[in-house]
Amino acid sequence: MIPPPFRYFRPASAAEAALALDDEPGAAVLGGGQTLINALKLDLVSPSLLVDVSGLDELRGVRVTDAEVWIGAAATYAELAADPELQATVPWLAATSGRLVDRQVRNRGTIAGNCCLNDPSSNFPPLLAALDASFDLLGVGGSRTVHSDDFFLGTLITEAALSRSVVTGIRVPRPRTGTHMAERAVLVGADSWAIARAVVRLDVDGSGADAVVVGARVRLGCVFGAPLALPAVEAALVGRAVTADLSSLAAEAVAGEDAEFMGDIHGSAEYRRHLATVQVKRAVDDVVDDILEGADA
Amino acid sequence: MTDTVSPDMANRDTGDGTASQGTAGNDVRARVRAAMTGPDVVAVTARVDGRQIEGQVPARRLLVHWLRDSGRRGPKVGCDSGNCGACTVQLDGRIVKSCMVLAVQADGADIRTAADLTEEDGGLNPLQQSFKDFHALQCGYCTSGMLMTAADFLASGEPVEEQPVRRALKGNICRCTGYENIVRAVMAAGGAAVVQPHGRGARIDADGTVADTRSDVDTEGSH
Amino acid sequence: MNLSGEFTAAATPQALTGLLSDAGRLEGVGGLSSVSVSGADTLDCIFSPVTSLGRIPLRTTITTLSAAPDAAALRVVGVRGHQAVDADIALEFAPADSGTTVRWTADVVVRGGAASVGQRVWSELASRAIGDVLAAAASVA
Amino acid sequence: MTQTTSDTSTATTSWTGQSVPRIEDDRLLKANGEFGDDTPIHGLAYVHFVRSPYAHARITSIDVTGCDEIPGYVGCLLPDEAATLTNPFVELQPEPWSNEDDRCLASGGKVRYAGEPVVAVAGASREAARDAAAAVVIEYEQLDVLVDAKAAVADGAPVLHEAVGGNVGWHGAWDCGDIGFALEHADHVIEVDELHFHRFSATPLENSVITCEYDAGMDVFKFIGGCAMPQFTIFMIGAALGHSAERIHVVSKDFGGSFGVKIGMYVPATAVALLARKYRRPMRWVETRTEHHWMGGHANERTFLDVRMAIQNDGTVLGLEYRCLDDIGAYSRYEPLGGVIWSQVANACYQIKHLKVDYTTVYTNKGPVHPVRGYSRMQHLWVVERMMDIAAHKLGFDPVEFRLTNYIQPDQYPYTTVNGCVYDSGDLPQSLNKVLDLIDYDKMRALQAERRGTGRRIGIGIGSTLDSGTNNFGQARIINAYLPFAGNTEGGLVRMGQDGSIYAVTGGVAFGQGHETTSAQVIADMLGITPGEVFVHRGGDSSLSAQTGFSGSYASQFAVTGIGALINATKKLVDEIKTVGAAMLQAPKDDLVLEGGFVKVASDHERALPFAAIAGTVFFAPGALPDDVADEVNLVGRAVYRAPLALPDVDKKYGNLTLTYATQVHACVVEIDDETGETTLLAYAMVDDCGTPINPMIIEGQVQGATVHGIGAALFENFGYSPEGQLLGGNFYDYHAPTAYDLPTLRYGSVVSPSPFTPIGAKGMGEGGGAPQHTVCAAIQDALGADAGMVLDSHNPPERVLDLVNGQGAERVRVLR
Repeated sequence: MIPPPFRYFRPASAAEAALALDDEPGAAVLGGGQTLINALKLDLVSPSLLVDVSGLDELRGVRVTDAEVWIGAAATYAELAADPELQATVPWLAATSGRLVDRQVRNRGTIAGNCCLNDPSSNFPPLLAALDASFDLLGVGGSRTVHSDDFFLGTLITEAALSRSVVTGIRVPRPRTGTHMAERAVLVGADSWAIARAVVRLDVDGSGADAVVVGARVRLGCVFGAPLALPAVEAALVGRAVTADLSSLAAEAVAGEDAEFMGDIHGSAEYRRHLATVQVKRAVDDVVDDILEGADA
Repeated sequence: MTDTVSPDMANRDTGDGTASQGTAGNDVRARVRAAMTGPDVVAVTARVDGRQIEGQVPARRLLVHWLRDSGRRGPKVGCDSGNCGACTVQLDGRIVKSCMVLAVQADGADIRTAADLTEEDGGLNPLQQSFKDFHALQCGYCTSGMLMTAADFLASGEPVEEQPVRRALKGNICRCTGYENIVRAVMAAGGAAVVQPHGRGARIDADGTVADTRSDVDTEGSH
Repeated sequence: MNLSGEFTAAATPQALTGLLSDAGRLEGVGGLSSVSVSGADTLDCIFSPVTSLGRIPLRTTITTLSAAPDAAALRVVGVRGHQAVDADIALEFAPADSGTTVRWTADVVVRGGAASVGQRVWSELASRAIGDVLAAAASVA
Repeated sequence: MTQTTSDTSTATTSWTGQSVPRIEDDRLLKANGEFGDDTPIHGLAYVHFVRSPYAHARITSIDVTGCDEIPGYVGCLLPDEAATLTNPFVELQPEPWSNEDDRCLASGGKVRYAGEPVVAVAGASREAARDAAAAVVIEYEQLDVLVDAKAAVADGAPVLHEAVGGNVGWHGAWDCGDIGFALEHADHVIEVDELHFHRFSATPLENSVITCEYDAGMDVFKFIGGCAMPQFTIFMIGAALGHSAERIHVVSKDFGGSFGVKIGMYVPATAVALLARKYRRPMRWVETRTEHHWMGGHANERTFLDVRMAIQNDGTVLGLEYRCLDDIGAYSRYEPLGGVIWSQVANACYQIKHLKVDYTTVYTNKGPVHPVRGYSRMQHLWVVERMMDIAAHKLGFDPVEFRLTNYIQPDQYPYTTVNGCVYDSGDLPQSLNKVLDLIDYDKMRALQAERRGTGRRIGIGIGSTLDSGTNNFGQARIINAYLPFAGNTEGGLVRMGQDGSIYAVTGGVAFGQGHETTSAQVIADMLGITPGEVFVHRGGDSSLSAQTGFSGSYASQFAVTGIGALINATKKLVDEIKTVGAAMLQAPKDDLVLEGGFVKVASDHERALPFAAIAGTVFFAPGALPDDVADEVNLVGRAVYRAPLALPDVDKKYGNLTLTYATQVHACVVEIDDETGETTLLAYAMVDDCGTPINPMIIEGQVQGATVHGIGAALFENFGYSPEGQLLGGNFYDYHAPTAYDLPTLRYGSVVSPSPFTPIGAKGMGEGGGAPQHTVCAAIQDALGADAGMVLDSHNPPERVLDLVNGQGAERVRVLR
């Protein structure tokens, strides 16, 4: 319960934070702290310096342009859940934000913190990966924007940590008309962490029964390498008419994916493999239902 | 996808896209060095339950411990992992788990703990009274955190119905009550109709005076 | 948990096994610090794998159980408070075009509080940490 | 509502039986309670234990030199030092099992479970203690690890306690009736190879906190912090330290839950005491959640083997037999008492005539078990309930009728069980009917039929259970004939202060059960005042002459023993008040009544004295009283309540082991997702019968709390271990304590069958007998049906339920006839 010793630095800007990370090799970024401080209390990690970016206004807020939605790295789940612009443009992100963990954690936990951690059971990485999101990184060498496929590098590791950069914001391309998404998870308890998670995004042309899948993004959480892309499933879906049997196609294609599952006290690897298929199938069903009911994203 | 440098980001951050240049950079590095090599003591000043409190703490001191060391018994520690919510306090108007906040992060903040919930005359506020009326506490260890969360929920304007209440309380673990009476107490405090405690009879106030309401004892319920 | 990996090093197998008694060279390996030779077959060091939550400094003892031109076996014990990690690592060296192909397998056990809270993540983390440090070490051989 | 049956003539109102809001609530609601880590102590140092990451290992070296570098380091205690300064803790089992060497730090140069404390380190601050502990270097030589009870008793298994000679910690056999004959001649026999009652605990929200001050001048250790069984704790610590019991002072204030678990706190408390004495500084250990899960005490994990039940064509269950291995983890502590405690409820709720049980206590490299809510009885009750349920399904009996047929019937009480226990009262059929109404049984059966084949199947479960209360400690002699225990008592003290105010204290140490309120209700009735006018001592204090050897809060007894002691003590005080009143009012003593804070002459209420006048005279004007009155009266009533329990026949393992038997019948409706195994509770109801209620609201609250503990255990909570002996439920991430959002509305009803054996007809209650485990398992089975998977484990997370949907366990259940 008592953290190991570390020092604390409160930068006045993201640039200062980047400098601090560069200056002190053992430094780690403190965002909302809703995982990091627990890891410290459990004596799992021992950074020499915490660089606290949680108070930086420049890392907050949601800004919408024609092309994309920019989300401040330190925007809290509660802020995102309540953000009308986010609800209007990327409703799935707002909805997920509103059911994350609990009331207190939503007031403090940040979207970039969730992503930078990249715990396989984290909510946002598969969702953002399915949305083709990119991450604005600021290091001493300058700022750059990294696509989610290049940002999430494995369990508890991201490009931000490797390059000793601060994430300043997340860019989500505005979903096109005809984008539909669904997320399915099996949770340890209600609003608790997941033991299986699948996110499915289908971009369709046409509507209702005439809809055809023109793009697909299928991502798994709770798996090695999460958020894990399932290209075979995506390939099985693209070009198909939107019909009720789409989910069976997807489920069959999951078997061809090279996914490695982890086991823990809440479920074995084999069980999680089974659940992944079920969750993909159900998420596809959700999307198909959504399309066939004519509801647009 | 190729990594791209974003002029937008660069402009917002440093004006020149690089953070390490110039005297400003040296100043930051000097401050980092100072943080690393100076004594591990940071000053914290916060308003706690309406009073200014000042302290000197090591960087790693958790807010919950700082508040407790400052004499506040409301926030409690029940887990190591941010699950139990016994340490819930209000930090600048928002409830947080004070075991997942560093004391130094609360510098300059306005904090309210459960000790601040009572009426000005020291009596129970309506939510506290409802907890008492509905037997929503047993050992009392989770109670301060529960009250902070319940108060936040009731102030939010969300519908006072069973499922929203249960969801709101999700971040607070109670190992005694099974939550049923807590849910009822919160709903009752929010004006919803709920089942009365089994055999509800009299009421005793803390000072020992008794409001005898035994006329409305629910004799149906007990057999 | 049983982990495995493979990488190619520029050095010869002899140079690679020679590292196990060369504290000076290992001191230059990312993730290793305070390296000292504490016995005929034993090295002590601080091994600090990096995660997005910060480094995990482990007080580590590396014992060489066997070292031959084509293979080596190491026993690694890392301790951090009431957490501990044990790894039995087997290395196989095969000549490659530009040096040596190193294949490793490791039987890793995480103990203490971390065994519970980290059960979902350790195998991937440990796999990466072992692969990275071996490759980094090989690069200084 | 049942009115008070208090036999005093002084009661003018009846607070007993009313749902009086709790007196203790105000301070807790205002954050003015004083829990373990709240007590301010000057000069306090903090203790941090260095714990073993290995489950079984020999300690080869300990180096504490690094601690000296840590600012604020105070000092440490090493295992060798603890071995020199303490005796091994007293063991309850006979030889050779008593040769176990259990001390406050790893004993005999070994560690036997992951998380076992090896070195105790003290620092001037929490941080200093933590940092110094981190600087300790311990080297280990690993030994083979046992995490399975069956493996532990196999030939060639590594041995945890060499001095014991094997991994069996105790063994006992019961053979009541003639199960062999019954199995041979019954119309039907069901056989199950193996059932498993899993490992979990009550995990109170406040972890253990122990503060110890050592007064060198008086040679007194004072312990502050929740202690559920104070005199037992003094007994264990006193014997370990070789210290006089009267120089060990145990104080509990507000107490954030125990549920039995904290009975084991004497182990770390001994280490804290040694540090306090060594460094002449008050020491506090604040247990972390992880530490609590490692060593705070697990419930008995039990594997039932070769279980057979004999049943007649008409549905009559004749009896059953089983062998079991009770996995107590690395140290016996309060065990092997579980080896006899289960037999308090030998019959469960049924009229069975034959029971054969072969019970073996087994050591493994897991955290030690401590008594946990439902202690040892819920395991036996669960296996009986599972077998009843499996039999009903397999033989095609209607689940409700089958239970009604076999229940002990209301007119059969007092009912003597196969092993001589006497069930005092109950009305199980009425309880069952009531609980079925609460879940809308017929409607739910219709829903079940409607959902069949949809992939979201419905199941309805019934669980019937007992909460035996007020132990006969004579049963310990069934474990070890030489133990000096018999019967049970509790103490109570009620006194009047100088101004006429009333104070009361008992040996019971409340951790949420509302003892202050229920005590005040009963005392108020006897003294003719209001409960709010009775100041009931918070927690417990061993210096207050209110404790007996069995004092404390465990084994569902306060409503009988604690209240009984207070009634007896209040009677004495009432008598003294009347003695003084008679002298002062010049009236016959038996013409006096106590009413509204006055002693009054019954025949002439104008002749009255306020309590303040009585007290003032006794305190300050004894010379104004007749000599014989002044010599006798001190306005302190101190009494014990003795439970009327005789020694059991140790050889035959026969006799009455507990005084009261509260019953609970639960019912629930589950929905199972056929593809994922996720199980959702759609409805849940409980009907309890704990005799005459003192405070129905508090009873309802206890039932609700026990219900959620059981639901948690049935669906979420699990202390699983890895093959290397690492606990995989070491925190609330991995050990999912249910939240409000995981649960359905709980519907409650009650039946009142007063106990004929207790002072006011009340029964101990609150443990709940594991009813939800029985109920949820039965509901899952009901959803699966008779020709599918069989629920043979008490823990049913989604993966297991999915396996059950796919037929798991079916092959382990056979209808032999």
